[in-house]
Amino acid sequence: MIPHALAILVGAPFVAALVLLAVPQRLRLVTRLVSLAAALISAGLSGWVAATWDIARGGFQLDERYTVLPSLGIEMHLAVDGWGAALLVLTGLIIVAGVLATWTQERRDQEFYILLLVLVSGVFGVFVCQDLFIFFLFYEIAVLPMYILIGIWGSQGKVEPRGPLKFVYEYLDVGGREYAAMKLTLMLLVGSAAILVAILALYSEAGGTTFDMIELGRHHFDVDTQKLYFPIVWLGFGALAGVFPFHTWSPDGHAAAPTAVSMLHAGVLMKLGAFGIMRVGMVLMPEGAIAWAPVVGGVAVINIVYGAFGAMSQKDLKYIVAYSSVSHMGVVMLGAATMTVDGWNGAIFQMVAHGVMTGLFFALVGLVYGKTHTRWVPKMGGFGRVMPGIASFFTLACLSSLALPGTAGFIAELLVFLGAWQSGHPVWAIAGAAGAFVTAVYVLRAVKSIFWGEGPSKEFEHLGDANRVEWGALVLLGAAILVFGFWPGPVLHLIDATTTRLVHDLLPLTLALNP
Amino acid sequence: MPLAAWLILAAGLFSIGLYGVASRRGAIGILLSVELMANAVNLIFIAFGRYRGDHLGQVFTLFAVALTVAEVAIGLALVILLHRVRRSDERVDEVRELHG
Amino acid sequence: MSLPIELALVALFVPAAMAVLLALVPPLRRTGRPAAWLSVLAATVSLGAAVWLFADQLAHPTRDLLESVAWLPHAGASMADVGLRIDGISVGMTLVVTLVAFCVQVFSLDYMRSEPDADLGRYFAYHSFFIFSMLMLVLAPNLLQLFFGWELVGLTSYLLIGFYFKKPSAAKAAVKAFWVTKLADTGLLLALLVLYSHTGGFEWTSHPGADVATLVTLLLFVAVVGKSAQFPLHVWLPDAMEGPTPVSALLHAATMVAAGVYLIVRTDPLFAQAALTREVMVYIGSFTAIFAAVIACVQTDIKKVLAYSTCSQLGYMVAALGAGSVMGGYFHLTTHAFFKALLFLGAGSVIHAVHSNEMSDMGGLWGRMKLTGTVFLVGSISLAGMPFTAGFFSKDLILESMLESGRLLPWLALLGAAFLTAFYMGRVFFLVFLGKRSEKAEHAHEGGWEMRLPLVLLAIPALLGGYFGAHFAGMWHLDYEPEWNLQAFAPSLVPILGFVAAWSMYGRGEARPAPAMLAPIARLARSGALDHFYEGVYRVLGLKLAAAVGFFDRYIVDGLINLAGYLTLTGGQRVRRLQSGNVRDYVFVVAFAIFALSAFGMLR
Amino acid sequence: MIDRIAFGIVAAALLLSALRVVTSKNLVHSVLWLGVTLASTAVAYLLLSAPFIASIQIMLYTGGIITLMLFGVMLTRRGEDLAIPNDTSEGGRALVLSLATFGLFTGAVVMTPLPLDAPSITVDTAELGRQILGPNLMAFEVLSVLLLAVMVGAIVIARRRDASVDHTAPGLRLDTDPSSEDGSAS
Repeated sequence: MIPHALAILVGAPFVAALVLLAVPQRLRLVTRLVSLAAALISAGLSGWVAATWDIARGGFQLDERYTVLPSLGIEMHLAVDGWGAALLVLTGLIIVAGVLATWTQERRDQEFYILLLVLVSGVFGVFVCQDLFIFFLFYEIAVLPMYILIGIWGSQGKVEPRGPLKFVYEYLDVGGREYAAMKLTLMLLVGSAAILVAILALYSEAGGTTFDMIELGRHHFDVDTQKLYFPIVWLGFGALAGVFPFHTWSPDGHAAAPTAVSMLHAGVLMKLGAFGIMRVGMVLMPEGAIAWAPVVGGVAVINIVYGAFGAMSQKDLKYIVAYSSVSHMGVVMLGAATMTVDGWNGAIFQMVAHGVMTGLFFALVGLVYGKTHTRWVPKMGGFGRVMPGIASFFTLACLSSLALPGTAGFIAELLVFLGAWQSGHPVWAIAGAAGAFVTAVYVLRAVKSIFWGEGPSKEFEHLGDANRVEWGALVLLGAAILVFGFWPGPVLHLIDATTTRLVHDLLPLTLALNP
Repeated sequence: MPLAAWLILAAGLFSIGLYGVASRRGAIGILLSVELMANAVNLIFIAFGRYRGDHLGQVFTLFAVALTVAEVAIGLALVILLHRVRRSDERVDEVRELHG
Repeated sequence: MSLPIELALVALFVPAAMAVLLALVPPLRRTGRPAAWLSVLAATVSLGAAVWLFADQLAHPTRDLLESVAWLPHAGASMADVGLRIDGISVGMTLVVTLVAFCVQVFSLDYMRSEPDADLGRYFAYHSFFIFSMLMLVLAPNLLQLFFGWELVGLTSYLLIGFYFKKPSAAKAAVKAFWVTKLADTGLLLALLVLYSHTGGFEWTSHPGADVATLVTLLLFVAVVGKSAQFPLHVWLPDAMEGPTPVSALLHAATMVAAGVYLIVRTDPLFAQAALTREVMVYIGSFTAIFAAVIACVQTDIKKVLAYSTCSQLGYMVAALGAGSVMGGYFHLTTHAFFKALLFLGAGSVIHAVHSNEMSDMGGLWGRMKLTGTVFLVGSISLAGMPFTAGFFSKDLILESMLESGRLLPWLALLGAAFLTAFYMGRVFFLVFLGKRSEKAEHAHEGGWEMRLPLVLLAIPALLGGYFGAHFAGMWHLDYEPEWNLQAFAPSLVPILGFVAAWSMYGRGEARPAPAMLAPIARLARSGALDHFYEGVYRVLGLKLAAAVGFFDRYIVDGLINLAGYLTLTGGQRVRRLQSGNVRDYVFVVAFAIFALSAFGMLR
Repeated sequence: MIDRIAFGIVAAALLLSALRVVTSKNLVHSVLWLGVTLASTAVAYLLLSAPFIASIQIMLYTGGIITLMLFGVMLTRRGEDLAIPNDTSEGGRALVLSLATFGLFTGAVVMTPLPLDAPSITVDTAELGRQILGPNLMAFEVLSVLLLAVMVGAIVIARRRDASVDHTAPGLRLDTDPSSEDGSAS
């Protein structure tokens, strides 16, 4: 038993960020080592939490309470359930890999790591915080540094003005990094505003005495209230989860963001949105969720198929991966919308699976971009000869993306589709499976045109493979994909213990509404 | 004497002050007009206090007078600063650095 | 843990461990030949375990073992296990897989000799991984694990077809194979969903009712059509010949493509409940059999002939299973694995000697490569079903069962296919081994012992495997009573006729044009109408639709978001004029506001 | 009756002098007219039985503020002549606003029932002192702090600054180094 484990887990990156403020700029190695140490402490504690979480006991464990504002019923209540534990492990993996993957970042590296660590602190906080108010606070801490991270370290792009709204594109600098940062921040903040409204509404509906989610979970909200506020929570968090049509920040944002930021953002942050929908929306307002489930599921299916086709239409490598994230977050949302054990297990597992997979993707894209200074797929070709390691890991990520058995993606999609079929929506499952096929089409096409075939052309002939530190990131994430894929049990047991109890509570409601 | 008479007198004074604030172009001119308005308000305090039959109105007025003095001091300081920075007539409608 | 389980685990995990070792230790992989020998060693151990397992199973023919551990948690319990199902059916296939895999690996030692060391290591790592994947499929106790193995062999197929990834045609073929089979595999995935929703498990022994069983089996059959290259999803198999020839022998002839047939055999309890599916299978199978056989007659690439031949033979198996003859399908699968692997390895030996796939570059090789010629002939007659070879017994059983089931048209199709099989195999043999030597064939010679040993090893079961039908049937708990009467022998005349026809046309080893009757089909085959059709679908439904979605997202969905930003900015430009910066304007606004509010308050 | 005559005289003096304050063309005249207004107000306070406030008014305003104002006026002029222009503009707009406000207030006063006669009270300045230093002590103290702050603030604002110091505020500037990481996407 480690005292204050969760507080240390959440606080370590933040403290490291403060320490970095005091480290002189020129000590580049110290900067990196401090960041890595904080990441390792948090990741290690995440692993410890997941390993010691008592599956038989279930519920919320490792309770910690710190008083903040007793008069408003706000206290820092940290505790983990199975979902939180699984997602902590994911975040730990991603941040360690993220720090390793940006080891060679040179420009204003210290500020970069400081913001990265603050952001991660927020992410950890969201997963363990059971007080709705502090939950929201952590959520914002996780979202806001992104603006500066993309605005300063992002890469530039340009979108050609076309289409019926051409004048808009001529007026705005669409595709630039400041544009991307601004769009991402604004869209997410609008979502946050909606969330805040819903949170305050729930708070006052429940008597205005506590923000504790566990307490609020015991309160039965009026059905009409639930039906009113569930869609607000859905769309509010949905903006971050990439729910159609509020996903458009994601391609531009991910394309403009630097490697580690893309990894964290697509790998973990988008999950915060889905996690929020499930935790705040579906658990606190089950009847509202059941009533809205057909809409949520339908939109999720659109996400899957639409995102896959969107990815297929892209020629910029980062855009391909970003659209594939939109598609895969659709799988998460589809799982959530099924409101079944398998669907929810699948949704959370897909968060982990997609997090690791997309983290690997963005790390690889960053490596390729760092070497070639292009993300334009038609310019590439035959890279398998000069960077076989990167090619292998890219293929692995692709296989997880198309849900090949043996990778984490398969388990997740299988469970989600099983849930969809069981929930009485076979069409969702069929469309989802079709989306998985389209994914197979575009990822393999990407592998073929980047790594296979003749080439590489003269300008890329001298390129090399990943260096030693970067290998660390790749192996970490690649191994996670395979381990979760071949032996999902340990992680899935954590998730399942929480899901089972929640769905068990849900069952009478489902029966009452759909006899 | 009805209270209404005092109040209407104060209203007149206030309106004249408002006219001055709205029409004067110089900063000091506006400041003078503001003084008129403040004076009208003080008059109302005193009048109400008188008709209530206690000293509260006078207490209020005392505080209000002190505040007005403070306001004048700051206002004049600003006018002098403005004069020094711009080296020109302190016409307030020429000072529009804050326009959108 | 009992002995059979241990043996199966050895057969399964020794190659897996070798694959992991080669994958994780790049320096070892890059040594090339040592890595190759390690892989062969693993295959040998695996084969040894499989032989022992097979012998043990023969001694206890009724044994049916199931050993599994919880795998996928669901509501505190396990919704799916992983484990080993050891009965006659899986043990027989295990032996086939490990034997052919062993032969192919040994053959590859010489055949791939000229590859760079790093590539050689990669090649053998894939091979080791293939044995593991295929045995995962074969030994699976439930459909979910079977699907697991099914997809993994698909992956190895993709990787091995694309082994020469620098060659654009190979890269294209690999991707095409993966796309087509993955499309079909969606059927298997959906079958899993349906089965689980109705029975709460992934067992093929369940009884979900006739309708559900029909739906499940139809979906399963879609996957089979893809994997076992049945019409109309057979298009990937000929292209898959871009891979190294030993790979074609192992994956695209003997084992992986037969996985579809194995799936039907394995899930026969489900198929037995679905009459409709079986009817569909009969017609698809028999059509594929004759259709592919016709195309095989006009191919000039030796591997393409064999590839279409594989389609055709798989059609036989599917048709037999559709007619309800599990024995016929499975028996033919077994014998086909041996003689087709033999034929491919023989072709590999020839290609290795002349450095070309085209039959016009061969010819007259009999004098130079007597061993290869002999075993190729053995394979050919066995494939053609000449009496008393392995192929004869299995093919005869299929024809017989088809006739017994009373389906005359499919029977005729299969009979015609049998004739064509003999014809095109005769054509290949005569063109390659007889007649005038081409320039490239002048310096042809046999390969090393690594190439010759597997040929001999495979020739034995290809010739004699048919006599063990009764043993197999006993192991598989299936009826097998070959009837040695005139009616049974009648169809055996057909291949003889086929050979005679081939002799009459190609007997002197001259590449004459195909018979006029086949000309339109030849044109059709060469034009690749089906390929063009799929390509068109891909272009329209894939690329065009994707481009439309991309445009829609970039300029409409995102356009509306940007429009919001645009309106805010331009609106702000207009509204900001209100902020004149003039103090007195503000005074007016404030005063009017106070005035309005007071007036409102008073009048209310 | 005396009351009414006195009120009439005070009211006339107040309004007329106030009008001159806002209409006079010479700033110095305006200031002086303001002095008259303030003095008249003091008389009004006397009529309202508030002699202490009246005296405060005379001392602070007519003495203090007017002096302050004149200093302000003189300090911002070169001071050759005393005819400092004090022009007006947009008088129409201001007039409408002012009349409307007057109408509004008058309406409010008319519509509200108000006492017609003042109660008779004794003038007790000592009581006023007790009120200020008793129940309103807190406000008194806060006010003294405010006055201190104003004093400091006025000095700081009007103080002559050192011209060499650059007062442009250093805002957050995003580093937009053009040489770095240009996306090749177009």
